[in-house]
Amino acid sequence: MRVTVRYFAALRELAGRPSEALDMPVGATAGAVRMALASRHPAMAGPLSACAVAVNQAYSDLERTLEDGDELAFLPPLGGG
Amino acid sequence: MRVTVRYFAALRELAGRPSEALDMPVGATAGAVRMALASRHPAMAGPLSACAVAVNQAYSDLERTLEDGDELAFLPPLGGG
Amino acid sequence: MAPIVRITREPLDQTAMDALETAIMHPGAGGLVTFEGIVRDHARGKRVRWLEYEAYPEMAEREMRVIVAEIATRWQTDAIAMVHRVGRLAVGERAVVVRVACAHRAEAFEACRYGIDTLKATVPIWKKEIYEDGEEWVEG
Amino acid sequence: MAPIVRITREPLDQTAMDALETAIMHPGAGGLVTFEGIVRDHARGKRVRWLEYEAYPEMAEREMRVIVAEIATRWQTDAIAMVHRVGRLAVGERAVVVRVACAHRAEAFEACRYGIDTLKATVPIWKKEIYEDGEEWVEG
Repeated sequence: MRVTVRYFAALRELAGRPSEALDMPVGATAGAVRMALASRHPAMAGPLSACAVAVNQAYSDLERTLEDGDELAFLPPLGGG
Repeated sequence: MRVTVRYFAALRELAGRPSEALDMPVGATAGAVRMALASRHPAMAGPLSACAVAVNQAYSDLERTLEDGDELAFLPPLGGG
Repeated sequence: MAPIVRITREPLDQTAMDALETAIMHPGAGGLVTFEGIVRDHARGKRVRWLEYEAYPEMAEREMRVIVAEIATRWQTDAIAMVHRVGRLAVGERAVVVRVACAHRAEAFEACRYGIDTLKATVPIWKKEIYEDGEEWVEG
Repeated sequence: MAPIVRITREPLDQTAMDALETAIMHPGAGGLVTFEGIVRDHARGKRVRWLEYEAYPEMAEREMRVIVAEIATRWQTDAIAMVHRVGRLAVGERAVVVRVACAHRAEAFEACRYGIDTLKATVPIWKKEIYEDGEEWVEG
């Protein structure tokens, strides 16, 4: 299955792009995506561990089982306001 | 000695004027002025008992000894804001 | 930049509000909290036609300066505007504005809240509500 | 009258502020509390040249709507505007505005404070500070 990861702030700068698509095995969790990203972009491994997880534009967690077409984001510490 | 009493809100309407001058004995207190007003304007007696006291545009109390030329006001319950 | 303290008969319209903000803002201010008290169409279960506010103007401005000085001491800011209108006010008009700018938002909220709460408790201003069938000087 | 929730690149100037107020005010509103977050000239002991705010826009507006719904439930008002700017912001510009009108002032203060505090904690927006000698994504 295919999921989309969107990047923001420091992660977007590390990735050098606003989003990327990943092929993941059926039943993969958000945590598995995080591991895949950390191995694909080693500089992201540290920042990713400080990120909250969003799936389909709502807060979720690393145990969340994904479905084909899901949109993920790892959210660095917020700075709004 | 002579003091000036300024009236506001319901007291001003009861007095029918914004201020009046009173001749008081030397050493009179703000409480003595209040009694003098209550006897001069009987309809004010009740409202006056619910009023705070100001002397020379600052909060004071009924025990305050007055001086010639002082400005008094009896302040009905406030309604600002 | 000095704090603004004022009893006024002039409407507190957008132009007046903008001028207050311009007057108190400074480059170190990160949080600006504003309270605006607006004339409501109902009070005590009655329909309000208009309000009349009356002040003891010299003492009112003096008490407002006491509040501003207390805010300056407790929250370390001079960026304060406190303006109360008097005269006849229509429903929807601003009766009172308290604006406080601080470096951070927590202080600005606390200082603004302290400002309006204390104004209501200590500043000699009175309010008469004019209803369809009468009128009354009201507390609060 | 619906609450206003918006992520925008447009400046939050006086005209925009006036429009927000007009949009949320209603004749039963007696107290209007506004928080304005302004870009400061210093942060972390450094001189700030400008800021860049970035949002996850769809999720940010969604989380803002969650906050507005919570305010509507707890403080019984729909008269809420919550707007956050993104893009490049100069010192002195408004980054965020939260306005809440209620019948009485206590609720308006509490609801506005809850709004900005929760926005900072849950709405996915990031801030980069650009200094004379570098730049940094900063928390808070």
